[in-house]
Amino acid sequence: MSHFDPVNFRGHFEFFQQNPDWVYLDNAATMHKPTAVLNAITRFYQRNNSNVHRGAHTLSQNATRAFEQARDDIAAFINAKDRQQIIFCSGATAALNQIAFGLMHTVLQPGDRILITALEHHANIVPWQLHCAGFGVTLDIVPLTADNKIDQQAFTRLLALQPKVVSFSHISNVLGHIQPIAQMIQQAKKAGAITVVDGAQGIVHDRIDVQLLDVDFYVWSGHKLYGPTGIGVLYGKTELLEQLKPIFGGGEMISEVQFSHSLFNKLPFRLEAGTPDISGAIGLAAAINWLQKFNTNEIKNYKTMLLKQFYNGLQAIPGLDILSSPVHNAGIVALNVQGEHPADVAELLNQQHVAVRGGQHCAMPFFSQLGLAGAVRFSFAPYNTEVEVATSLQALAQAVEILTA
Amino acid sequence: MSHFDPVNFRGHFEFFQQNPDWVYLDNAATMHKPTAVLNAITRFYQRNNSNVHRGAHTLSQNATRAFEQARDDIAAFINAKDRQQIIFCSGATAALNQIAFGLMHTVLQPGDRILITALEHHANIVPWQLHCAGFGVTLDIVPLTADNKIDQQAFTRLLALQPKVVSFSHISNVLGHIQPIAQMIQQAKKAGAITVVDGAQGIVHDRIDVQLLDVDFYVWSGHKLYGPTGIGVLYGKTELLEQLKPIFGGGEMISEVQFSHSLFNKLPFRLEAGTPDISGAIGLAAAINWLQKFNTNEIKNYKTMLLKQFYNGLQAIPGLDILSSPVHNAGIVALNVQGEHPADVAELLNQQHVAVRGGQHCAMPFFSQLGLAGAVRFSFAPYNTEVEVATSLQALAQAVEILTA
Amino acid sequence: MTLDQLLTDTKPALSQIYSTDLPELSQAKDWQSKYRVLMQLGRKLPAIPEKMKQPSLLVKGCESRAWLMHYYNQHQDQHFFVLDSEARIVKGLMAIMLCLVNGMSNTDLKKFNLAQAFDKLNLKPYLSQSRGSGLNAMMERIKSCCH
Amino acid sequence: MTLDQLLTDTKPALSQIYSTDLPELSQAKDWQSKYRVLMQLGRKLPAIPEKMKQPSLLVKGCESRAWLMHYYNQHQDQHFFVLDSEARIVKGLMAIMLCLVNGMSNTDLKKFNLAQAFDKLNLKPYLSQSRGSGLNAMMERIKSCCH
Ligand SMILES: Cc1ncc(COP(=O)(O)O)c(C=O)c1O
Ligand SMILES: Cc1ncc(COP(=O)(O)O)c(C=O)c1O
Repeated sequence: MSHFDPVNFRGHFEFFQQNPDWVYLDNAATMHKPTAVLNAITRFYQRNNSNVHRGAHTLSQNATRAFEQARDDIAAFINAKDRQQIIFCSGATAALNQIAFGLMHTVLQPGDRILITALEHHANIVPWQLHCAGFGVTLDIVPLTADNKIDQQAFTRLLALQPKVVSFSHISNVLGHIQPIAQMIQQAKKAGAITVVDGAQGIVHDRIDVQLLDVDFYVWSGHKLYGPTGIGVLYGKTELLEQLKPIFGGGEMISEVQFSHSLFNKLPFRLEAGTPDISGAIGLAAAINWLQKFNTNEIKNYKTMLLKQFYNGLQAIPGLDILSSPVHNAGIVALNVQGEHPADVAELLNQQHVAVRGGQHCAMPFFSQLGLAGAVRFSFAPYNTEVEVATSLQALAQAVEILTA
Repeated sequence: MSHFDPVNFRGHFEFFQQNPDWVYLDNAATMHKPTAVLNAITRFYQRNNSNVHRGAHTLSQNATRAFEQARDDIAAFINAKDRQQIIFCSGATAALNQIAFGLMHTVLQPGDRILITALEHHANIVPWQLHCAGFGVTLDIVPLTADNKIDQQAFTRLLALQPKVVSFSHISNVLGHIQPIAQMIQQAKKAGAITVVDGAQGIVHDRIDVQLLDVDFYVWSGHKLYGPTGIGVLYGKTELLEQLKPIFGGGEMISEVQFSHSLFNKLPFRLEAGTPDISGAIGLAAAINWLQKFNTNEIKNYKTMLLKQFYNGLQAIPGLDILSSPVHNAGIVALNVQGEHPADVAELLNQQHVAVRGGQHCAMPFFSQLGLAGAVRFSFAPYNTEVEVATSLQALAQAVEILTA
Repeated sequence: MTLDQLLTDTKPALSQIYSTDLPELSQAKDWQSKYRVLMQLGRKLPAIPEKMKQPSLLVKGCESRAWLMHYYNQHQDQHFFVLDSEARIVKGLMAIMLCLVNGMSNTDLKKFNLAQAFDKLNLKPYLSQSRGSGLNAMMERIKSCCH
Repeated sequence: MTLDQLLTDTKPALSQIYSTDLPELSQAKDWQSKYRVLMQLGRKLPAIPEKMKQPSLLVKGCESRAWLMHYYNQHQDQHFFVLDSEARIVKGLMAIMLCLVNGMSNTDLKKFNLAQAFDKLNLKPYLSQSRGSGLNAMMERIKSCCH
């Protein structure tokens, strides 16, 4: 493993060569893909393309091997005990829906409670409403403290209501705050709850050890982790995966189909109906294998440095409301220009070719509580540079000037 | 549009250059991808990669434009009246599950009936069992005639039971038989049923005009139509799409999220929760745009010619049970060597580098009825050649010789 | 405040925008000046009072919230609109749009093509560059007022 | 027919396969001859009578159906198996597998590595080339008989 070299790292992304005049700080929405990923996808289609699992010929077996190798790689990446605990799905949203739907039909009963936090992405709110709330399950919400952290005292209090499921994000996609998930998982388990962690942002920031965390479910999307769109991972404890009612029925996920009834296949197949996104899984594994060539801590230190530079720069810009705390932050800064709509700020940055998002970032309930129209979100990745941070600060200063002129 | 030239057509597929000693006749499982598709995917990631819809910056708008252009291209391809009738999902299996789940929660009531046929793929059986049958909806099955065609008299008879939904495949993935869908749709509509067509094989064979067919839902998978894995299309009539309860909740599909409840967004977004498979949609549109450079009828004629050559060759091989009829056939031949297991036959073909499938092809109920362990399936595509047909016939003759020695 | 009053206040604002701001916009040299004009221009449109911003008036499809009110004068076959947006730049762009369609007959509004109109005025970049979706959503809503 | 009888019939078949067919297999020149040997070899294993093929004996994960019966001799710490498959080639491959593991002690069976064993006998191609999944499923099932 070589020393982390930001220039070398950035060189893996053709996107920046194609868009030299842009500063991309929308990494929490989706990340760019290194050449290794694009090559893996193309190579799969050119050499090994075939449908998987359904046996028969060597080409299909080669495709199956490549696909199942992707599962092994991902299992190793998060230290899953067993490869069958890695369920491929189309993304974090699909994974959370599978969990909500799957538990509702087996584990949850009308009258049960589910606990989430006030900082969740819609993907960790709406599935519970859609599949559970309508059937008599109550959704409790952990409120936030004044500095936009999850209120841990309230968390403890709400756990006393004995929720059957506790679901929260590892890292907030709005604020970048890293939640104390190890501790929260322990507490929730002690209260007897099934723990679900939305790792869409978390997996990008740090190495995850699902056995160490002892978490029941951990999910994420490939496209936010240098991988292709259309693929995601649902990790679960075997005994719980086996309790999920599949949300999709179809080929491969059943071992026997009769018109009167069908028998489900074993894991992981019972939760992977239909032809999976074979090239997506292979692309995601390629991303993970590529990423592991770099030292995680060095990457984190580099991102911390960029973040510090950005926060320092913000001090010099008047009239900002900064929502994100700089400590325990994974590299996301949400802010507002006082009295201005975030969409206007984002647009003025866009004019200067700084790509950020202004809005509610799929976290409407959070912003409703704060009474805010949203925020402008700067999200950093290890391929960003100090020069880009400086450019974005200048652009923000310019935007503020225009708005307040 | 140029005259269909098989050599030129095959030249678009790098796979064959990479695998010169293989004859790929497993096209009903998945198809190979022309260079145009692989280039479109790579180009998207290198130039336009960004998340879609969530507004903000120009890069995101470019990605959104490319993604929505894919929707337009697909709408035009099947002559959908309105672009919002094209819902992207992860494949035919996902689409059929969305329909079954979505109707069950709004249109279907316990006591209602659903009509499918005895020739369906598991993807058109299990979703109805999973989402409907358990809730008191009855699944009726149209039986087959002695020559493995859908029994149209029985169809008429079962329509008299007034099913709320009638769902059948356009083309059988086992036998290749083209169903008289225009007529079946008309009949089902007259009986007051919602019509669902599983077009996974149909869309590959012929141009579809959903308005002409007047079908309520038509679904397919991208990977069987020269496109990438992980993407599929759910076409529906607007008023029916609006009646589907979304199977996935999450970002973009809601217009307002509160902890107490959420409001769904309008079509197509309400049925597309989470980050869609952006590159998948773009890849599929590239496949369709590429395909339209060739004349559909010429392609069909060429495939018919290959099929005829194959059927003629089969005459010379002793001891075969041919399940597929050569008329109204889209280029799939299912057969057995008398007294032999299809897996053995497929394996001996595989030894000779002829890639076919032996088994039940996700149509267990069909084979149970016939009392067969399965069949060997040869499925042809326009990139196959006369030489390949000859090779596969020789290989089959050799397999028979070994088995019956 | 009533819809009537808002309509009355909007009219002169729109004609001023049309005669003064649009030319200024096309003469602006750098993007900074252009955006300053846009934002001023948004300010000229009277705001819809908070109390009148019924949920049903909300136009979906914009990252920022926007509202549209409509009045059709049957005798003279003319459509009139009042709109507002939380975001100043969006409101500026919507104001431009509004000065092109306000008072149109049903037939004209039906066949109005926003992209073409912006193109003619050399404003196309504003449409395609950004906020496309919000503006388009507003345009769709305006068109849905036709019969 | 009882399991006992089947076990009794299987034993000599397996030793014959081991001593006669395996060498023949490795000497076969072309794939045709190899597959002829494989299929013959499958025939040598006694079939499980239809009546005894309980659903619980079915091994999932093969395109063709296969069945496994198991007997553990506690006193001598030995695992014994009887198996059958609809497909002749698969049955042949499974017969080879069986002659390697039949009669193994619990400890030996636990640590048995099919891929390595096939590799030693120059049979690896049969494992990786084809039917991998079916064979592996059978091996998994066999291993699950360990305690
Ligand atoms: C007729 C038919 N329906 C449905 C499917 C399921 O398609 P997918 O596995 O891509 O979801 C297939 C393909 O296997 C098919 O042939
Ligand atoms: C914290 C969090 N959860 C869930 C999601 C949903 O991911 P996807 O849209 O890829 O399904 C996102 C991304 O938008 C996210 O940031």
